[in-house]
Amino acid sequence: MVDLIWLVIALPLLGAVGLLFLGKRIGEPNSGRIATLLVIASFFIALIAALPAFGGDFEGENIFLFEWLPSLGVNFSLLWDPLSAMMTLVVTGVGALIHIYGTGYMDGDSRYPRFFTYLNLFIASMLILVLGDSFATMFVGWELVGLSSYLLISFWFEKPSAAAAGKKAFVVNRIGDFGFLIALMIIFATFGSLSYDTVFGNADKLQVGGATVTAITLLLLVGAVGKSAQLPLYVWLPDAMEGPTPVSALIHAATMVTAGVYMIARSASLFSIAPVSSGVVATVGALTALFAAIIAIGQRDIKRVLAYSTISQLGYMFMAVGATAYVAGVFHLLTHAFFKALLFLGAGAVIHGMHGEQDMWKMGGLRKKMPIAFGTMVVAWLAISGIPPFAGFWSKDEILAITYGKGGAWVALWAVGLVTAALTAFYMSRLMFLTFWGEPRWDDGIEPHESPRSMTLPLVVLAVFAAGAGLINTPFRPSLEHFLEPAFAFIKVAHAPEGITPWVLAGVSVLVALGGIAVAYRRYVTRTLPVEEGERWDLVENGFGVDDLYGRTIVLPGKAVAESAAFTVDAKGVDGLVNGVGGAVKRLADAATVLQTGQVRSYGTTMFLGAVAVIAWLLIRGGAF
Amino acid sequence: MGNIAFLPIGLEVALLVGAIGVLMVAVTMGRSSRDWAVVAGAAIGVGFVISVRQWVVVGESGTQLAFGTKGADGLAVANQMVAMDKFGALGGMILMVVVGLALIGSWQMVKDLGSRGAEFVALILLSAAGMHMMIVSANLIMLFIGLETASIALYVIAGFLRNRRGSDESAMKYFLMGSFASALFIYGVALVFAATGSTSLYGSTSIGQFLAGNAMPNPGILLIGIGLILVGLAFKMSAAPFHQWAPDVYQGAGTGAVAFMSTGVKVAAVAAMVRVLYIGFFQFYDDWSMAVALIAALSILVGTATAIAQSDLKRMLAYSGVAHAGFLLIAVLAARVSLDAMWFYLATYAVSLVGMLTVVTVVAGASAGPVSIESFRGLGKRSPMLAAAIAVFMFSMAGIPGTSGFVAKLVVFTAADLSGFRWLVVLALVASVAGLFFYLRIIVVAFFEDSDTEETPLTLTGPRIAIGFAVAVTVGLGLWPTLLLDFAREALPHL
Amino acid sequence: MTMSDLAVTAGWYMALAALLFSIGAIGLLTRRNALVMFMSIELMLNSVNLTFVAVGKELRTLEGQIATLFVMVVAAAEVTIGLAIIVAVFRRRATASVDELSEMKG
Amino acid sequence: MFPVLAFLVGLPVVAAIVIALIPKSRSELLLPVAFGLSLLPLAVAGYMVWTFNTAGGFQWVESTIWLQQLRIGWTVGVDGISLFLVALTAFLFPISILASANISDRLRGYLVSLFVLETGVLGVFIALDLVLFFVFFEIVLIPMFFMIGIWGSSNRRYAAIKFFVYTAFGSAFLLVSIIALAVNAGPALQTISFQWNELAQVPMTSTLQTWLFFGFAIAFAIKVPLFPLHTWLPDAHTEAPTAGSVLLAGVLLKMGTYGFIRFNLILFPEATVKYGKWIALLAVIGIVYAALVATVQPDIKRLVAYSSVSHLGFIVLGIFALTLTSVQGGIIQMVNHGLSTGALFLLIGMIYERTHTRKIADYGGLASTMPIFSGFFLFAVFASVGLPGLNGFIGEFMVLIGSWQTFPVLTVVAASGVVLAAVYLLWAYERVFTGPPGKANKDLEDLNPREIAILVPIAFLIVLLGVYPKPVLDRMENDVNAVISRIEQSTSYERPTFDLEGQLRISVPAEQGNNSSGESSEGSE
Repeated sequence: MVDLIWLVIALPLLGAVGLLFLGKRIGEPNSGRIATLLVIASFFIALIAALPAFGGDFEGENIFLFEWLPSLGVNFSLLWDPLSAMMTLVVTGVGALIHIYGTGYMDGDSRYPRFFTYLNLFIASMLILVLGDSFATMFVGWELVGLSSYLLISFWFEKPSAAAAGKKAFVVNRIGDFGFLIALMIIFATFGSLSYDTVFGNADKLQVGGATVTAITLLLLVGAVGKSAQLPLYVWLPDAMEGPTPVSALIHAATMVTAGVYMIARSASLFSIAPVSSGVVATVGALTALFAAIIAIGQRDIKRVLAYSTISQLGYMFMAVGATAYVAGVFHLLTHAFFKALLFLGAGAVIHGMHGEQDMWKMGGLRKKMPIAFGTMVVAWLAISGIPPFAGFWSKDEILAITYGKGGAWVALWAVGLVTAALTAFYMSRLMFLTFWGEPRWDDGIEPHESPRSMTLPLVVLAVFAAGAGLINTPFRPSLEHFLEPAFAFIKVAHAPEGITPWVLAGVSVLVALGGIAVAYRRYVTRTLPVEEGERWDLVENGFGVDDLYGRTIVLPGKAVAESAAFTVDAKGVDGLVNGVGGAVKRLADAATVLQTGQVRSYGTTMFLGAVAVIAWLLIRGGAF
Repeated sequence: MGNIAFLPIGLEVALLVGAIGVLMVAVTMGRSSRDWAVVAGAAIGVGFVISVRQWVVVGESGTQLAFGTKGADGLAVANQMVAMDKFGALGGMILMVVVGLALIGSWQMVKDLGSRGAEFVALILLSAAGMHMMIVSANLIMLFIGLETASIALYVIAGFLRNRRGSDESAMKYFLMGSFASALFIYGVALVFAATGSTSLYGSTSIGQFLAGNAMPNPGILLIGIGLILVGLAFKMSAAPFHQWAPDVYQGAGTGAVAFMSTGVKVAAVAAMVRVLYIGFFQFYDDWSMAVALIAALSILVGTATAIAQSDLKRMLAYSGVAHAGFLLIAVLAARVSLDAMWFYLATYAVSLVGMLTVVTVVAGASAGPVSIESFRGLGKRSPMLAAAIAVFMFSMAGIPGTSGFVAKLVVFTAADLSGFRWLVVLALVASVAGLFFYLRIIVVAFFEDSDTEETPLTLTGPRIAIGFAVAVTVGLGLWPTLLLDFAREALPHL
Repeated sequence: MTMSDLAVTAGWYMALAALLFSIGAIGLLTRRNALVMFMSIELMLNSVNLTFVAVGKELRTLEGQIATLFVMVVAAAEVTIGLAIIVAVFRRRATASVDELSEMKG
Repeated sequence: MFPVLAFLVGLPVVAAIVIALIPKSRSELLLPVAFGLSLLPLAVAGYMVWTFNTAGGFQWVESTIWLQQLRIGWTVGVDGISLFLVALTAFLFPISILASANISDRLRGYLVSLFVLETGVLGVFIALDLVLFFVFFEIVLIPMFFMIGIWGSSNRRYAAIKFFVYTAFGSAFLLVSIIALAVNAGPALQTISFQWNELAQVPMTSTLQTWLFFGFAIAFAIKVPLFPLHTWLPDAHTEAPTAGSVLLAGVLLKMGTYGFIRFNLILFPEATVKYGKWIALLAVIGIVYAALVATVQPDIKRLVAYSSVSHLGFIVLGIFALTLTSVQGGIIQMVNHGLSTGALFLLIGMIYERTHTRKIADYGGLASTMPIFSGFFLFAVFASVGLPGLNGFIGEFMVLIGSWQTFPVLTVVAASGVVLAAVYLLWAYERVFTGPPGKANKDLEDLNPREIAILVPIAFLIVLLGVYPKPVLDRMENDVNAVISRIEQSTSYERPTFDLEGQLRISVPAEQGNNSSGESSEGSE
């Protein structure tokens, strides 16, 4: 089955291409169904192929597809190892659920088939990213998911804000890719190849902590920061919420944004010998986690809360991989995929049921109206808040424990993580309480209702995973760690501290989470803490004006520079010079005609002087003088 | 003075007989221009055949000198006056082609002139005879006579349209400046005679022999003489700064006359210059070559620059002719390593220019004086064939590949580079880019702009033949230059 | 036999000829009347003749004299044409001043 | 042996003659016949690509000396470097003819111009005689001059003359240099020769090499065009008719980059090594500068024109980086740029026919009124941006990865062009296609089958080359290697090795990490 793993990519790709051309003819429900079935098929193929790996000691296998760029030492081939298998399962699994959800959510949209074209394209691209066996193939997938993301964010392109958001996402990602690209240049210059085999196989020949590996890893980080919406390139992700909600769930929560984490985990061989870079990764992650969590508190739009929450959670993952706790990072990636997809889909169901209303202050008391959405979202809420035994607890706790366990400055990062955990619990609770508890605050004419089955079914499935997925890697039974072990076999990986410490740490984080929930409860449910109706924290809500800052410091000056380049330097300077030369020739010509007076005597004089000059020249040259 | 060989001067004789014949026919048989055409055509045809015959004879039995006598005391009374060599033969062929084309193309002007047309034709034939004399002369005095024969006829031709204002101005300017230049030339000859005791290019008492046999510690007089001869010939080819007559004369004279005037004289002057400088004064190559190079550079610059500012087509062509005189002077320098390059340039430029001027006669009238460039507006639509011909000629003069003009520049510049004049090549090529401004302008006017004027059909047979031939030669030699180059390689002067 | 042997006599003649030639040239360049300009040209040609004859005599060769004859013939031909042109101009414009003939320029 | 290349170049000539001979009364035949005839060179080119021997070297060589005393002649051949440029040329001409259905004024002359143009461009890519090359290089100007001048838009005269004079200015230096090269080689060859392979054997002083290198470089730099010699291009592109823009961007500019490889690299290796960085610097300045300028262009066609300048910078950078990867990338990028930018110009032409405006501000919301059109446009945009899976990526990626080793700093700056390309193209797309459709654009008709038929083959090739470039890379690999090896043999240049290899060679074990000589940090230093 491993030999057929290319089918995992080929099926959704086929779907994308087929629907691109035939989508309109196939029509509304069927195009969605076809797309969904293809992704489900991919999932099962991947599952079967991954079965041997569950037994453990699965080394991974390269599947050669075709020769591609020989001079870069790269073929188009796939790598099927535990890490990529796990990612494939997440992508296809969550992807399949979201496809199902999408068939309901997009019901009646005028470009329904096109939506599934793009979704299938995304799945295929993401699978190229995770399955490729070289940095080049990863880059291909990396860019292609950017394309899918662009297409899906600006799916409703008639809305100028959606179109602008899509462009912004692509461009900001490209800034990250710029770093990625330079990293690839150095990798190629160093190893003479971009394939994982060569690079990781020879990574041990590099000096530990040396300039080369540090440069490579830092530049890779730039790429990861762009794709995974970390500081300072996170600004595109909140705007990306302009896309349809299933897109937000799939791409901007569960899968694509975790590509940065995957990339760092995949490059563990390099990062593990670049302590400085790893420290930077963790620091970026921690700061992002905290920063985004703060901003999430101030949001009124339900999807934007989740967007910042995603950024924040990705920060945790960066912290983990920065701390060389790759398994923990990937573990959180996995659990986060479930609960965050669930949250988004739940939010989508709410929005769907509220006829497009996204302001939480215009919701309230939806518990009864949407019981399934409510019930499933509660699971996710508890999971992200870190309440045991839900999935988020196990993964987040492992990250915090390992970070703490590394000691030294890492403890500070742990503290940041802990504060973030409290904030996370608070803002998620705020979301839940504002949405589902309290008095209805919705506008007139809105009649909230439960969503169709196609939308609730995925919610339920995801809720199951959000609740239970944590169990695959508990301190008691670290199955995931065993599963992934071969992928990080030769790498020094950080482990959780032994003994009593983890228990204490877990207790602290649970307490902190409960504290956050409690504060939110008193504020938004019992109203025992002062709260004004429709509270507005402008500064926080605007994300501390970072967008504005970028606009004023980068976009506007950039535009000014471009304008002066185009309309002054180019038009007047460079081209002015060209036209100036032409004009000068013309003026010279006019000047030359002045000698042509029409007077025959002046002609004679010219001739005479010419003759004298010729003779004088000859005489001087001939040595007569 | 027994067996006078007629072959060396056969071409001159044919043209003279033709000229007289035309006049006789006009007097005796009537005014039909058709009759004159037959006679003139026959003369030119015979002239061409004689040139071919000369070529063959020279090929079989070598070059020879003719028309000289010796006194009883063995001193030369007069050295051989005419050289029969392939140089002169090829010059004759080119001249005959050019004259023929010019006459065919401007025959309308002959018709317009009515009874005076015969005189016009006769003058052209006489002038052509003088030009060929310049090419074949083996003696500077002979060269002077040829030059004057050609020039005096041209003065009349320039002023032939008596009833049109400007024609007289044209003739007067040409006459005064031409006479001045002739005086300078012949004074140069006199000084050379004073310095070397000879005016002959060949023979035991030639200039070359004298220079080879005598070291000249103080060559001042000789150098002045060379300089003046150079000036006289440069004037004829309208090289700067001896060019100022040309635009005014071209503009004032009837277009039909300009075709002959502007081309024939250039052919003759360049060929004569090569013979005089290389045969007569080769020992002073280092001196005169630099002078020629400087005149060439100045001509190219002045001609190109001034042409850009013109709005009259004939003036523009005159200035472009100045620039081409510069290129031809480079060809003269290049003749040291490659004479075929010089011939090629000369022949193709002359044919293109005649073709172009024939187009002008069709568009603006054969007897027109000033011809505004604007009169070509929209020609691409009105008369695509004519416009296409213009494009070919203009591209050729600009030196764009695919035309003979490019090959001409290529071979000349390669030879000039070989002779060590790289700076001149660079200058010439850059200037030829600037030259595009005015060559392209005509194409732009003709093709890119619309006009409401009626069609200008090309109905006349004469211009049709002339233009067609010129286009064929320009494109044909652009693609198969060997046709002429291989031929011209043998066209060396008698040594 | 070189120039320097003969310098004294021929040199004087040639100097005179040069002077004449210069006078002719300057006359040509300074006078407006076409007829006078034309006379200046004739003067220049005559100075050429003088040179030819003088040098020819000194060198004991007939070439100089023969050249002179040719120059005279040519000058005569030029006179014919030149006068005809001047007359034509005069008829049309009632002036022989070349300064009036400056319609074409630039 | 059958003279394949003479046949190839002769076909358009024959086509031009046939077109010229179609009687006026049957002028409705002009377009179909022209299209049919233009398929013939494509068939020949296809045959050549198919049968090309991947071992490399010049194939289908013909050599007939035509002007014995100067050894100028019909010496032609195709190697892996020129093969795909020939193919691209043959491919773009039928497309251009199809895209010219709206030409009604003097159609015959237009088609003849096109075929003459094809002759010239094909000739440039196969000529192995410097004069022959120059002839074709210049001949191309004539039909293009007419196409811009007669069938262009409002400011066409200015653009046509600027195009002609500017490029001819460069050619003047080219011709001087060619002559000087031949004259210099004269004594060694004992004849004047313009044969490329003979001239390549003759050594020359480094002073002369420098002069000639720059003489050639000026001509090619104008053609490419390199900053700051680029300003003719936006004008020419903007004013030219659609087919003119397509061919200008698609193949004409490539004559410059091709010339760099074929002549500068081969004939002046020493100067290439010495001064290549300056050319590369100009290329990189051009990448960033043109991208910036493109960003704020109000005219969509001008925007794409500047994007050409930017993209061509990558090609030149790759060429002068002198690594196998970068030069290969440069060559394949020539083909790619021809396809993707050609597609963009075709698309702009199609919309221009409907709206008669090129102003971005006049558009808006086209994606809802013209979905197929906007789909193709977005496709072309992403091909141009260098999205993987589409052809633009392969070239850019190889150029960047390969050039780092030679010019680390320049390459980093160049890589920012990748970001900027996304900015200006997507911003333009946003303004033209998204948002609510304006009144003027409400009733536009989407693409008709003919237009789709024009675009589909290009789109197909864009994907094919993007996914599976190997056949192309294989065919050029040996010849590119040969070029670089030649430079290595005749100069002190050595192609960069990989740091790790170097490290292994001087055998510094990884454990002795603190030995700083074992750690070379940045690229090729």
